[in-house]
Amino acid sequence: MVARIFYAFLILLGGIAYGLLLGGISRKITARLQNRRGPTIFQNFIDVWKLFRKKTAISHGVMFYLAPMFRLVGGAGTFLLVPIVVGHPYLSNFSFGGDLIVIMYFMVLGCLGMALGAAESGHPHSPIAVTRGLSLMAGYELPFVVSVVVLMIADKTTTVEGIVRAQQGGILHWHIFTHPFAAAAAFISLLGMMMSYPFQVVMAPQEIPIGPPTEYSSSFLSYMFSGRSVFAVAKYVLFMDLFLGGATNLGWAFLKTFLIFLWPLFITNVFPRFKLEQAVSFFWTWPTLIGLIDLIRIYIVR
Amino acid sequence: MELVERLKKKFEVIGFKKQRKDLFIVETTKKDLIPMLFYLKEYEGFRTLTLISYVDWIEEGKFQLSYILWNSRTKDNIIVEFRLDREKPDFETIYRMWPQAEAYEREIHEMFGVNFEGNPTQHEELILEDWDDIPPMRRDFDTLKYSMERFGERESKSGINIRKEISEQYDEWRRK
Amino acid sequence: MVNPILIIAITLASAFFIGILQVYSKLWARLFFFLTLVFDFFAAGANFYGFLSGRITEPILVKIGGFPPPIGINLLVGKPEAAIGFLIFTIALLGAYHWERKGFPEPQGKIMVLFLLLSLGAAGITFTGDFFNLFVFIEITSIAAYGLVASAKTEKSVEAAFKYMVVGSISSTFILLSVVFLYKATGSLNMMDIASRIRNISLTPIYILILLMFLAGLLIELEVFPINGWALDVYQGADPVVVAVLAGAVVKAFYLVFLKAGTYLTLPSFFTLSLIFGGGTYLVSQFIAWRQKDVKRFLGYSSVAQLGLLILSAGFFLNPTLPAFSKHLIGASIVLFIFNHSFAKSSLFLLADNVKSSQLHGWRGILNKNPLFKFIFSTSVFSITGVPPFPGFWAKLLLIFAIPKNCSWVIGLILVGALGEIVYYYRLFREASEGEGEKVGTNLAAPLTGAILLIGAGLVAWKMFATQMGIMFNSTILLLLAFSIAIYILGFSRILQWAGSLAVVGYGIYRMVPEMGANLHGFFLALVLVGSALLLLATYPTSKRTSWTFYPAYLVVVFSMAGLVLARNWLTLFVFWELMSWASFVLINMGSRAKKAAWIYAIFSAIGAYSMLAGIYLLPGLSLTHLKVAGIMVPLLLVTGFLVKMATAPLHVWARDAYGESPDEFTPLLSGIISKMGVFGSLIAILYVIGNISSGPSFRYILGWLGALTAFFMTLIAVFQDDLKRLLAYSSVGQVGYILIGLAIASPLGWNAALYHTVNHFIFKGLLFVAAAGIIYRVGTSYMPRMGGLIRRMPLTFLSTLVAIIALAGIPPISGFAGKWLLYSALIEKGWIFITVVTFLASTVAFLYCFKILHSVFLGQLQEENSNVKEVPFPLAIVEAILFVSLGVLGAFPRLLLDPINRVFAGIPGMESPGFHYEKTLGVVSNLGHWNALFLMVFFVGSFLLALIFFAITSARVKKVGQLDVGYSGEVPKSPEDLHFGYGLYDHFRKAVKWFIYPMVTKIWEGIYEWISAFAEIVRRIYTGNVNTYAAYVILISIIIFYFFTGVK
Amino acid sequence: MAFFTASILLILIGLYAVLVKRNIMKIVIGLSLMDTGVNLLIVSLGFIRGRTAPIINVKDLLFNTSSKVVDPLPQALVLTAIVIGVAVTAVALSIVMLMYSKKGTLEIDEYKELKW
Amino acid sequence: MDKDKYFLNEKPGKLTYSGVFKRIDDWTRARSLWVVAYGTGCGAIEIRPTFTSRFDAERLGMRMAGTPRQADVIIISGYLTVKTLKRVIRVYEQMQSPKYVVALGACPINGGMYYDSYNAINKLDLYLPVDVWVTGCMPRPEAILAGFKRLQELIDSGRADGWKKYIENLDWYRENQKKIIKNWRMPNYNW
Repeated sequence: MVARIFYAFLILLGGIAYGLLLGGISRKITARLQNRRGPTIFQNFIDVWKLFRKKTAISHGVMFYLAPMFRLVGGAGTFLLVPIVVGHPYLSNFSFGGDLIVIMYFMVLGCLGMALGAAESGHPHSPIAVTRGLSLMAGYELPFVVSVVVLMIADKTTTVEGIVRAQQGGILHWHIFTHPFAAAAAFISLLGMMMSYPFQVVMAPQEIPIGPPTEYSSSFLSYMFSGRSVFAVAKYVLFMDLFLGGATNLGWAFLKTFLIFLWPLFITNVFPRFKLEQAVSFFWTWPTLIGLIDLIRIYIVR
Repeated sequence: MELVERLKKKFEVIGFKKQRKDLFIVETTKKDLIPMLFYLKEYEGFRTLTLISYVDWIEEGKFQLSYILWNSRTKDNIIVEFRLDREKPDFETIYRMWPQAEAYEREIHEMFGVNFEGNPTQHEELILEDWDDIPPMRRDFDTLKYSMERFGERESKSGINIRKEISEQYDEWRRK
Repeated sequence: MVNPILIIAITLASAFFIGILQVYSKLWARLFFFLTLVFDFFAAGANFYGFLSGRITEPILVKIGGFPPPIGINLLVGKPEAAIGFLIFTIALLGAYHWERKGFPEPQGKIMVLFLLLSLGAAGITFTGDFFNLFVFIEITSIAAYGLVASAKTEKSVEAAFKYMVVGSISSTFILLSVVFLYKATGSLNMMDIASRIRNISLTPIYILILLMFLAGLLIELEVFPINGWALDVYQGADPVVVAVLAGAVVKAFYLVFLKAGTYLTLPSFFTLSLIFGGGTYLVSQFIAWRQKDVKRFLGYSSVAQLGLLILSAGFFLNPTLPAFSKHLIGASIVLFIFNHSFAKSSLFLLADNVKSSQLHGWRGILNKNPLFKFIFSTSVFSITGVPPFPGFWAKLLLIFAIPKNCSWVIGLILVGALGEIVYYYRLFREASEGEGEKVGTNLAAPLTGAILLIGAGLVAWKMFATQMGIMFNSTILLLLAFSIAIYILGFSRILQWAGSLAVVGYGIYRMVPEMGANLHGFFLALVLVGSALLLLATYPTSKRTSWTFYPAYLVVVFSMAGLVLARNWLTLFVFWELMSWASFVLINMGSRAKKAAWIYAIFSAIGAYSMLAGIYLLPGLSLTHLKVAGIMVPLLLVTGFLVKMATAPLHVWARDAYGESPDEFTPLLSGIISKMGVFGSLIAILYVIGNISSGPSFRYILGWLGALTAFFMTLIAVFQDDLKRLLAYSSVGQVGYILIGLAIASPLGWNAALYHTVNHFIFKGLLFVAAAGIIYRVGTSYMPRMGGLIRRMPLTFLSTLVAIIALAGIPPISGFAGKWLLYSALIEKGWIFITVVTFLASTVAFLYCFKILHSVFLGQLQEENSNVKEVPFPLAIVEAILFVSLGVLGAFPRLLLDPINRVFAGIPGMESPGFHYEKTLGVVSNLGHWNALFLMVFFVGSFLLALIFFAITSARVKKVGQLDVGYSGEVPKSPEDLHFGYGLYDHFRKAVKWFIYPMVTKIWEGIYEWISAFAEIVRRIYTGNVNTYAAYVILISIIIFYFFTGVK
Repeated sequence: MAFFTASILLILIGLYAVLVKRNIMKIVIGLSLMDTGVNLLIVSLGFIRGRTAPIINVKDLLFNTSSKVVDPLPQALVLTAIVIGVAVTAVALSIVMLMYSKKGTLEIDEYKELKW
Repeated sequence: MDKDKYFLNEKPGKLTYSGVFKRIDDWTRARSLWVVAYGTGCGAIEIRPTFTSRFDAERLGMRMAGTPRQADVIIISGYLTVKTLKRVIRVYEQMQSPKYVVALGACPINGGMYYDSYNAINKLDLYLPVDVWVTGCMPRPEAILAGFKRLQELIDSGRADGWKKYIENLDWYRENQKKIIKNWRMPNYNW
């Protein structure tokens, strides 16, 4: 057990590092797309270190103080509940802790904690952004749930391991090919989850400059940064497990998550922004309808 | 020409000038100004107050207030102006006639010190915060002197290390 | 035994004597008047007591002039006659006493004479055994009544008297004609004689016409629709005392004649006639009263309706095909109805006499200023509308269960009518308890007597009939209920009442421990008692605003719930259900702005209760076992009843205001436990009834959809509430939707989920409402945008609310997730995938309002006005602490609750295996997935602490800054209001979902209400007030009767 | 039969007045007429052609008088009924007086304060 | 309004600047400059091209921060009136240390073309500790970038210590500030 915890800790550090690196890569790619040089791909490490080592910080209260921890633990917990390599003694992480339902609810914990901390700061932008974020979540959750239910029903299991096992035996067994519509719905909702650009209403730089963490500074912010990075990685890994057949070793895992990471990145750089109500309406119509195709198919075939 | 005739019939018109085809300047007295504005608004169709402008005739000891009106139908402008005693610049507000006048009057009050009787907000700060001198746009206000006294002056000696200078000042202040 | 002729003779003589005496001394005349009435009262009472005690066994036969019955006039007094006679003189005495207190109307002497004549006439009508004599007494009564009605000498009373006279004359003409023709046909006037002769006569149409004429005359006097315009005018126009005697006593005498006519004159169409006219009158009158603005006329409508019901029961009572037991029940029901209506209605009319204005708005708020008035009024209204344990309830119950199954549509009619009654009576209740009224007169002795008699009669009826109906009461529960009422005595000190209530509940728990076993009943009993004890602790009376009756009513609710879950019999369940509903109505009505809410609650409670009653009536047996029923009707009716309490869409309309406006101390119970009674009911309905019908699975699927839609829409609407309690109300309704889904799945996993969520929902929603009560008490408002930043003042409340919210949202380490996990597992296992999607979405939307509660109340800027609030009162804080600790413990160790639930279901066939098992590493393992609660808790807490410690050690100096030290574009904020974002939190989201939150269901219900009242308004216009019209109706209806029922075609 | 028809006719006339007439006095008269008609009907019911009035001396009791007189009971009844009718009419008239003193009119349409 | 109730009324303590990670800290601070977006004068328009594709300040690791709490650098972009100065002081004090001030143009140095204006200040360093001056009227983005490069050098070598000076000499700065801001109407120190 101790070894397992130790490895989990290492994997978590790796996940954070990978998340920060991906953030740097995305900044670099964005810069190149905009015909700039952009920062180095390690820029996020520099930022996190700088923030972490700032000399002063301010706090607005207990919840404000604890929120970054919530954020980090929420992200890390989600990351550790999703198996990276199914069946591997360490790389399957703590996936015995719960199935997909657990993961889906655990994902909210970090957001909720951060929302509370941000709200306690008393800055009006924070609750505006949080309410937007929660509304957006209500939006993208519908297509995601539709596709997840499709997988659960199709594979007759609610565990991530079970879903990964059901996809073994060749690339055409991946759910992205067996249930293309559900996968499409899920990948569109991934755009909302990653807050990539058409759905970037939370940190909308034009109105509420950086959204919820308006009052956060210094080391608090570095915690949040790390939490957000690992949370993003957790989502990529989850999508890999659900739709791309999981991974048999770390190499595949890096490759597949990197591919998934590219999808919202390319969307985000070429789109303008929806208003919130447009975003929610969009999620509740098009991707949901696409996902429903597979849902109805499952319902009939079953 | 008809307009000025009509005005002359009703009010005291000191001076009249047709600046452009569509721009008239009428000078009147303090007493007749508001009735004239009212008349222009209600009967001549100058329904829009474009601006309230201001000139400081320090030599004459007078302020001049100009009300610029616009007739949206005929596209005519009219400037109604009058002179005010510089020593006792008290006048009345017209914001009940044109609500937008409130802000103009507030600015004139701040910059020139004219007191518009009845304007509810003229004592609130518009641009200047905590101004304690005579109103800065009056011509007898010496802005350079004020700036020197207040903000100091940096001797432009090229090659001087500014940082050093500042630290010298720290020391000087500490010694005090 | 007192000779009945003495009553009549002495009254008559005294009437003459008073006529002379009053010329000389009013005082003596009055004394004499009362002496006579008291004598009559005791004489009639002695007879009645004789019959009751069995000392008199045979009917008393009085031969007048010594002639034997067929030849001479005789009086025949049996048990019913004695009862009605006693009733008449009781009411008369009460009325006269009321007059005496209030000041006798002028001219005193004449009115006394008329009053004596009226009562003696009514007694004569009751006692006589001779048809012509009957006619004479009717005329005496009528003439006295005309005079008395006119005696108020107002324009209205005179007008009413005239109308009464014209119609009354037509009626007596009918009666006289038919009596004479009857004599012509049979050669006798004696009732018994005619009854025996009539059997030998062939029923020719002419003969039937004669009988019908008699019946028509009686029906006019019995005020059936639509020939009752005169009666309503009299009720509205005359002196209330006269009206009380007319409605309470005289009409009952006529009703007795009606019964006799049905018995003696063998009329083939009697049943049909009484059904049509009784039922029609009942139904129509209950609805046309809806928009009546004049209280006295409104009471008149109610009287007419009650008479209609009596006529209807008479039809069944005299139906020879009825089994003996049913006949017995109907007889009892008629007695109870008569008693109930006489006293309740007389009380109400006499109460109305104390109020200056007879208009509805004149009654506004008078209950709040006059406690005794309120007591009498509520008792009477409860009794008339059939609230247990008052006689009206038992009467209705007996009647319904006596009606044979082939006439079940009559049940529908009765229940629909009763619903209409609820609507307008509680509208009066609402009007009378809203706002601050004025003081009313204090002549309340007579109505008070009536009210006390009603309560007594109710208890007697309970004792007499409950066991006959198969209703079984747990004696402990009865004892506890008695204690609950007794708590009222401690009302001089609220704290004492609170402590006493706690003691009573504690005693209840102590006594009930053996019942709390591992079965369904025991499980819910434990939930009810322990939960109520906790919530009761939180009702700690912090101020005087708690009403004197709060604790008695609270305890009645608690113990009726205990009785409900212990019931092994549908009818017992129903009785306690009603008790619970109406006691909670009383509690809701205590909220200062809850009057409308209470009204709507009453209506919906009635809808639920009546539909449940109809369902129980249609069940083949009453015991709580598997029952075979055919068709969908029974389960539908039963489940509707339970769904109302669960506030499932589309029956949720009452919930928002009832939860939002009821007293803050009561709302936790309403949401936490009372709504769970609906869960209990639905569970047993699904278990015992729906499981056995052929369309059960599809029925359950529909229930599942109902639950899912409720969860989704209520959650969505909750997001946009700005009132704390209303938000929690919608949330509560939505959460109960999840439970309904679990119940509907009816797999072991589903039911485990449902029961788990039931307990859990009690914990977190009880906690939230308790916290809300504390916050509202401290802050003084429930409007959330005016709060904010309270975390700085109420850390404990914040912490417990936070934990409760996490449980509500179902986020893992806290216990709320268990219910969610079980539910989704059950849904996916069952394959109800669309419901799964909707449910998932609903729970996601729930995050929105979860954040809203936390943010608007606790986070953000602390407002200037709230800067001095304190933590919630100590008892509330204790309750909060207990509840949130239990949430945390259950979060780590869900087996603490899952194991008992498994044992509950272990005894049910098909449910033995819970559908999941436990493993060491995987935790709870179902067929589909797994979830390790303890690991998640340890993992979360551990890593959280680790991160926190690391942060605290390494991070830079953290400065706790002031409230307004925020980056605000370089500005210095002027006040907290500038920065707090509390109003319109989700306006952007509202734009996205505006199609979903249109209050369609509310609009539909309102539309139904409006349409019915509008239609009733049109029907009401037939009472034009023109006496010609009234006479024409009489003639028309008579002709219709003659045409259709004589058999001539 | 003539009595019978006439009495029915009287009742119907009375009824007509009650149903149609707008004047209160006429309605009261109609009621009176109905009353009279009913009384007449009762008497006519007891009447048997060819018999005498049922006024019986003591000596008549010796003979079989019951076959010689008309049915006495309806006549007894009608006496009561007449008395009652008079009483009703008296009360009616006093009510009408009251009504007139209140509103000063006998038009029935004026007395529609109580309705609906 | 009750200031003590709503604002932290406390002077900041002195900050030491040492530790085992000092070298790494300076290195990262130099390469991760977040700029609070506060345009005070005509220079505000020069910031945009500096940060967008043409001149791309992001390659130096700089980016805009939406709130002073997260920013490292405040750019005084041009003339500063008394009224604006008040806000700038609050923004500066709300930034978390270490923090740097970059002044653009002639106006902050000696008033520039507004040398005789009745409300534009002449010497910014009396009121805020300026780390880097970029002269010109206005300096072009190239110049601004050069200024930032200079700032990076200063930070990297540990010489950009205006934030320490400010706290050490807070009383002196405050006196100067209060000399021209007649009615302070702010907390004693803006947290």
